Amino acid sequence: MREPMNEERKKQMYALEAILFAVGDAVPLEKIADALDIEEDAALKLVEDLSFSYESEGRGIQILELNGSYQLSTRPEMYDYLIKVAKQPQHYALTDVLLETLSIIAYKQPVTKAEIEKIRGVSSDHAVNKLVEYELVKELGRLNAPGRPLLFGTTEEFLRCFGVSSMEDLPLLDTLKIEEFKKQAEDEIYVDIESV
Amino acid sequence: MREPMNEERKKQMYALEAILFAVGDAVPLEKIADALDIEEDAALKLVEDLSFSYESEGRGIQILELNGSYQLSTRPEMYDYLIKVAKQPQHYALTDVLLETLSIIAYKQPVTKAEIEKIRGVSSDHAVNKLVEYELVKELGRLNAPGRPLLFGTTEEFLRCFGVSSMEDLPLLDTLKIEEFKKQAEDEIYVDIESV
Amino acid sequence: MNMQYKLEAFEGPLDLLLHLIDKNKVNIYDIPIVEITRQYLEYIEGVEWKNLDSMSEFLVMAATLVDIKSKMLLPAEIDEDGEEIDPRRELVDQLLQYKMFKYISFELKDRQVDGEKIWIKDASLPEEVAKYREPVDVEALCKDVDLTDLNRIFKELMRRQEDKIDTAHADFGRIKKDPVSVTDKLTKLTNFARSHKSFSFSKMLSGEDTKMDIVVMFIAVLEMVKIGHLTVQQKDIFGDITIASNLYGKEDRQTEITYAGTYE
Repeated sequence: MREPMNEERKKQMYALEAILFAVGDAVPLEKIADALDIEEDAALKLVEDLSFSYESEGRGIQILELNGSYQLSTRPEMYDYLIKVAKQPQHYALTDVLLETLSIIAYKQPVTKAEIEKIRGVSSDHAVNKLVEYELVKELGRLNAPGRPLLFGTTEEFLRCFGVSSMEDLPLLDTLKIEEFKKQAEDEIYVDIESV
Repeated sequence: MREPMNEERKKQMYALEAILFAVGDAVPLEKIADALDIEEDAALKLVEDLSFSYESEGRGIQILELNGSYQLSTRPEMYDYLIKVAKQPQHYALTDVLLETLSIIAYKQPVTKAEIEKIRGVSSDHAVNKLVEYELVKELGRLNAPGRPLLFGTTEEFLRCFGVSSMEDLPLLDTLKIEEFKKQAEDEIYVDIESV
Repeated sequence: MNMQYKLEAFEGPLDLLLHLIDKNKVNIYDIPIVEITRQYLEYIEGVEWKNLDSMSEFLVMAATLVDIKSKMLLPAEIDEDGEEIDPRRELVDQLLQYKMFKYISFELKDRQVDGEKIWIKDASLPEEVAKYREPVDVEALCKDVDLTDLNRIFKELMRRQEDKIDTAHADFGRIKKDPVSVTDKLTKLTNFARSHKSFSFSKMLSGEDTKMDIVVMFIAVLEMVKIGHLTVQQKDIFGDITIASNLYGKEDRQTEITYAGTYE
């Protein structure tokens, strides 16, 4: 049950709305708390309440969570109305090669081109450059190793494009899934042995 | 009295919200009606209803009307919060250049920029302007000379910060002035001797 | 063997290997290396290579496979734990990892669809907010300096200023700057060269009174030598320079030259 909201909290919640609206970009929770002069956990509670009120009323806007930052966007359900008036936000067609490279960067970040190439078994210069151009991937700095190679990681744009709030939200590749993969392979062996 | 809103109208109203959000700029009523597939007067009614709901709830956003076009914006009451989020952390510091300039103004006031530049040997425009911005220095008027250059002096803020109650409290410095003092003193002695 | 697939169908050697393993329905942990290597080599031999980089990537894998194949024939190596090292192990790990990322990339592809349906907006800070500047905290600004510092700085400045006044030469007036341009000298030289077939450099200098005039005239002579309008000859060191004119008798505009730089 949600507690009834007092005037003060309501005012803060709508101040939060104004902040998210005006900034446009994702706003870190810390900055929200600072602007409203409240603690971060109270700020988080406000974000959740505002988000809940948008959802329960079926509003046209929603709050995205991106790595501990929050951003207003339209709700996906509004897409059909929007394409009639607004210019579609630019989206790039990602080929299999780009998706493969992007997956590696997403899970292995910070990662060098050499590491990506080792996993893919092919040169990945072009793919990485394209992803940087699409702003899905960015340079994170340089590895303290011979040649000081560049390190790459994913951007906020990446999280937004794939509807992911944080890296933990990404599909699998946790250790459990890896185990599952291995087990599958082993099962196949087992079957093979039995079938012999 | 406002009539209770049925589901269909509510959906349209929030689609309108999404449209205004996504377009960003002012949207002509005609375009709104078109996107929602309703008549213009029905669209106007929707705009009014959404606007009314924003206002009555004291929300962070509002609808502005501009020549028959409509646009979302933050409510002016929210500006204080926005300032807190948007403000750039300013780095104020008294650099060596500023201190040099400040010392000249403090000890030579009222002084023109030209005089300051003569002592420092370099253009001091920027430094003087910064000190004025920092409220340590202010314009005192104009010198009655060709070009009527501005005269600068220190402010009360300056006195307060440096713990000086008045300009006489500034320690003497000018070696020339000290010489002058000595000479005066000697003259007096001489007079004294003669008078004996 | 049926070569119905093209190289483009595979993103790289790992992709091709996974395909072969899948097609032969063999276990990834127990790759029949002889057979898979044979098929792999057969495949890359049948491809018409258009891209050298791509070809070398496939060839590196071929070498790896052949290497593993030969190691499989030798007695197994033993690792620190006394276990036999399977020569295929590294390749298997690599294949598994690659397979996993391929799987993830499909997952990502599915998710991408949702992301395309939302709009975000640009910043729209009201002008009053954008223009706002934080007031200066004067006290914090001055907290590290006091009057003594200010005094020291001022004294230092005054001392530096005194040092700058060189009393021994203070009475000399400012040095007058005489603008001397190469273009002027070139014009003079060109006109002279049109009416004189041969002349000496020292003759050219009569009427040039400052050192700068002489230097610039010499530069003008060099400039004209460079473009072939004059030729010079000097018989002895420090002797007079004899100038022969190639412009003698010519009046046309083509002989006019301009010089971009100045020595003013």
